[in-house]
Amino acid sequence: MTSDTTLNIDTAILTDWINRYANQISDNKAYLTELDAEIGDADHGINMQHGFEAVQQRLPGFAGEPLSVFFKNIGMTLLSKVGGASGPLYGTLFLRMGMASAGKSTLTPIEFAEALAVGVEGIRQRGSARPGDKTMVDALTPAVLALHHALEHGATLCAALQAAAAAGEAGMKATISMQAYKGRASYLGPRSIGHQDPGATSAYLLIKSAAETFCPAEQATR
Amino acid sequence: MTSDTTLNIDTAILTDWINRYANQISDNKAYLTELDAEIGDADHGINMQHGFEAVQQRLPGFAGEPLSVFFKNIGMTLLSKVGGASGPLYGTLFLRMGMASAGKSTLTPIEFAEALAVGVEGIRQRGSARPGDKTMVDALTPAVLALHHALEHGATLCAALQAAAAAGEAGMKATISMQAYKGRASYLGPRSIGHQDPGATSAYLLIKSAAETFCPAEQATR
Amino acid sequence: MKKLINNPSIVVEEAMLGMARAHPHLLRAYFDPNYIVRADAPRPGKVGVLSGGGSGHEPMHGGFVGAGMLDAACPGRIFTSPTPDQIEAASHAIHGGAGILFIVKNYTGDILNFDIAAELCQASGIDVATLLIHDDVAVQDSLYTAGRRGVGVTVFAEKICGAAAEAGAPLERVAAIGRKVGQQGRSMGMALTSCIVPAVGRPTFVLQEDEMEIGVGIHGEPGRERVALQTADEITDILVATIFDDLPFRRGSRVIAMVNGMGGTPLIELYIIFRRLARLCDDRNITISRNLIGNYVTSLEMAGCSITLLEADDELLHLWDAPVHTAALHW
Amino acid sequence: MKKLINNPSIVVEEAMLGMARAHPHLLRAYFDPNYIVRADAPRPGKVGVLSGGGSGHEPMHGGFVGAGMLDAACPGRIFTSPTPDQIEAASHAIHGGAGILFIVKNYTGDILNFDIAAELCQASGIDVATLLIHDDVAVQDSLYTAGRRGVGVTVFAEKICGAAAEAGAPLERVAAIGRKVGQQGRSMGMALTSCIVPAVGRPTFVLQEDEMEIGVGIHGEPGRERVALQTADEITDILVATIFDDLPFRRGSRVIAMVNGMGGTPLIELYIIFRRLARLCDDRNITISRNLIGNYVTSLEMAGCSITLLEADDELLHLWDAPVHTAALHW
Ligand SMILES: Nc1ncnc2c1ncn2[C@@H]1O[C@H](COP(=O)(O)OP(=O)(O)O)[C@@H](O)[C@H]1O
Ligand SMILES: Nc1ncnc2c1ncn2[C@@H]1O[C@H](COP(=O)(O)OP(=O)(O)O)[C@@H](O)[C@H]1O
Ligand SMILES: [Mg+2]
Ligand SMILES: [Mg+2]
Ligand SMILES: [Mg+2]
Ligand SMILES: [Mg+2]
Repeated sequence: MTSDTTLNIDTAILTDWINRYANQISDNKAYLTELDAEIGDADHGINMQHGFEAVQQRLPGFAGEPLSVFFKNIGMTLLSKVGGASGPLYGTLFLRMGMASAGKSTLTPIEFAEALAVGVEGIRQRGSARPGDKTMVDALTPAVLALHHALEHGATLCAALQAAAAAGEAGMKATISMQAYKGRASYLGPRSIGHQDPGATSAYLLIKSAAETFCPAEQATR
Repeated sequence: MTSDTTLNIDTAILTDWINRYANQISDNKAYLTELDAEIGDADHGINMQHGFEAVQQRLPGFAGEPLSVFFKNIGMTLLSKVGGASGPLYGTLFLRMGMASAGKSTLTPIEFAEALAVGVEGIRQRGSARPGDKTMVDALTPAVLALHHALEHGATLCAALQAAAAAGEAGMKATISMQAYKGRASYLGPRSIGHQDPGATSAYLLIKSAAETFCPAEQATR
Repeated sequence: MKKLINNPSIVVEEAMLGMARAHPHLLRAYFDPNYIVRADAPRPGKVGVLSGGGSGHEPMHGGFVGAGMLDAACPGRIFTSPTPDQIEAASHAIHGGAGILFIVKNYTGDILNFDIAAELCQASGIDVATLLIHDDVAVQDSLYTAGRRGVGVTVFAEKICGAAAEAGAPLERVAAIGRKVGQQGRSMGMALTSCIVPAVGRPTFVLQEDEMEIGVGIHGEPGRERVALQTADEITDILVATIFDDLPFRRGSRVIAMVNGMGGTPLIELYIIFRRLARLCDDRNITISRNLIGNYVTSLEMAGCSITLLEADDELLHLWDAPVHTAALHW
Repeated sequence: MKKLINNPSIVVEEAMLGMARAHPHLLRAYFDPNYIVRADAPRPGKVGVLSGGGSGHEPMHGGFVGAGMLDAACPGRIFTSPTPDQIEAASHAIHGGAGILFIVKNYTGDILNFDIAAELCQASGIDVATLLIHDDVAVQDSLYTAGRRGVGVTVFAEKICGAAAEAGAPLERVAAIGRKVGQQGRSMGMALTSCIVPAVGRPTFVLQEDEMEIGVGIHGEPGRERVALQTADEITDILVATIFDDLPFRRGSRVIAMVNGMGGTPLIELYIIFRRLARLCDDRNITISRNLIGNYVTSLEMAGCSITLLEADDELLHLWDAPVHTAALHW
């Protein structure tokens, strides 16, 4: 595998990504809500669907904009439409990706990975959750690390995102056996053990949808 | 059959009657309440049990009294313990039986039948229900008529009360097909049809328990 | 049966003890016979206003005892009217020499027990007038039946008669104002679920997930008809249409409106109902001058609601606005 | 799902319309972004008191908007914290130049959204202080967790801070009084049944006929443990023991007590609970100086209750007694 360092990631393909993710959120709305019913308040799917439906409606209008505006618009939409814990957290992810893309209209794969890492770091700061606290951070942190690692070792963006998705999925599954120390699930104490974190699940879907977007159709089978 | 016109009905045997009835109310508490749930407010068995439990506790103290006091004490106990529609109605029955027994310490069968008729007339006055309105009156009226008719034709009190119970039972069953025009069931309008009236049921039991009390054990099989 | 109780047979007494502890400045509770009187009873020279009925409708009636509303409440067992001795004892406790108004909901049991109590009171020299409330338009009215149930208008009558008595009106006047309230008020209710009488332990009736009862009373009795579950707006339309047609409420009139929860209905839903009710009144050019939204005349944990409208003139609005200091109504 | 609603996705907006129609003298409702402000906002020179959170807890918070309590409430979707733009818009609508106190229940979502709103307000020159309420003793507290949920004490904080602001206290003082309330108040709740989030349509958890959840919050989340159903007295003992031990409440102290219904619990049951609570306080020589008994911080139609105790000194009692004119609290 060789890195496609010359790939230009623009708002068109990013729009595809977000659209694909929005569809997956919609498809998994009941599932995410069910996970949240077990250790939370049964609204994560509803919250995310509400926000990404609004994003999806506005996306065509964001497409021409510089990347900083594109990401910021997504972030602001999530901030004002999602509510709950996930709204400000996913909102921050995209707001920070926008800051990290200042002055650019396209990103290279490495720049994209870096923007994503900055966004995830934003989530960690906002929510002050550490890995192991049973949150979305447990899916995002290994995903971002795997993405960087693969790109640094010359993988294509497609392959690197597939590795990231695999790491995110493993992180998501690892939340099952964790006790929650942050978010609503923490109120359950030890009773939170044995349930998969809803936010980690929606976070894994975000990486997975990126992999599907950036991989040629025949590769996007995982 | 020859009439036992010389039988002296005293507070001892009347105490047996009321005790027997109280036990039957207790045994049928759930059944009466169930009937009341269908066309009323699910409390007839509870109300009656509450009242007759109090009567039963106090009965030993009533036994020595003149009949007017004996019946009045039962009536006042029902009045202050039953509540609902049935409390004042059954209370009135016994208060009036007490008035009809003024100055007596025993009753002949005919006098007993007359006192009962006065009591039932009291219920009709208090509640202004007419036969066919789907109330306890529909069991009591035919029972009292049958009792008189049998005694006048020379039947023993046992036989006359058995005839009265049979008439009361028929009257009770006749309430099934009636539409209620009095009491809580009347709010249901035509929906009250098809259900047996709880008060008619407790009224039938009152006559039935009298028959069982005044019949020698081997005859009391019905 | 899932209830926060200790023993079904002492639910009423334990709740009365709780009320007495919670509101010593408003009321006192007495037991065997059971009744609640306002803390400063008897008020010499004031007409006493007394109501009562089966328990399970809280805050009615005990929650309405206090200055400007009821002088006494006589709670029966759950859904069972009180007995004459309760009513008689409470009457003696509040009698200030100016007579007593009994506010009685039209149920055979209530009528009979209050009638006997009135006879007893009158025999001991207390002047008694009885105000019968029968406002439930779900019930067909006729000379040959028990007539209509008393439901939501009871709250309005207790507030307004209480204000009139507090203002010093004599018994006949307080009763006459109460009759006006009775004539000008109408209610109708519905249920999404049944309630469970504690001593019974099972729901009085069973409704499927897609069913509701229209025209229920407040004792867990079945309603006028069982129909498919509908939206809040459609339900409001059904309830209000029956009420509007009955009086009828005139265009241009002013009303006091109550959207009442049956005990298990969240407040957020009652506001959705009120929103529709307000629109329907707009359409008829009827002004909602005052309103109550919440649990006032309940049926234990039943989910459902009722709507009550009272056509109000200046006199009734003035009495409505008079101060009231009770556990459940306070202004 | 049996609810008096039209459409799960507009429950909050329709209820807000109902509130606005019902209480025009108390409040106004705004939409997109959604918020409720008191009718006479902004009050120049007065600290604004603003709260908000997910809907489904009615009357909290909209029912507490009015003179002497909240200047604004920001309702999120059912059980979902509001978004920063709602909070920012409401802040601008009530800003009278003396700054704004945000009363925030300790949930990650609420904290994050209010934090962002505070940044936005401060950027446009509005002074903001945040009061965090975390009174639920069912939750283990620790530096490494999200800490305790905010529940019943929120009502006390809103009333008391509202009174302080109404009396003209500056922002820092209103916030300090609120912190005192937070330090001295504790709550614990339990559930007999789950609630149903309208957009979900099924109960969040399922309890058998003989089970209850101890230590539940107000979002239909499961509690600390699931145990066998017990009597009202036993349940009260469990809730109160945990509360007493936590602060701890001292012998001889005075408290404001709330027995709060979760939305589907009949009032008669809450009085039974209060009766036991009063006895437990007697045993500890703790005086219940004021009380609230009813539905104040609900969880849709959940059956269950919570108990809140606030150790109150003269200052807090004085502010508690100050006049309040809102839809749900009025004296
Ligand atoms: N402090 C935090 N840091 C990171 N993620 C968090 C934090 N708190 C909660 N989350 C994530 O948010 C998810 C819940 O989101 P959601 O249900 O939409 O919000 P809420 O908990 O307010 O109902 C959790 O599953 C968890 O992954
Ligand atoms: N007006 C009446 N006259 C005679 N009997 C009546 C009348 N109204 C009701 N009843 C009887 O009372 C019975 C109901 O008694 P109960 O359930 O104890 O009282 P409530 O209806 O007050 O709950 C009915 O089944 C009926 O037989
Ligand atoms: Mg959630
Ligand atoms: Mg009955
Ligand atoms: Mg009854
Ligand atoms: Mg939430």
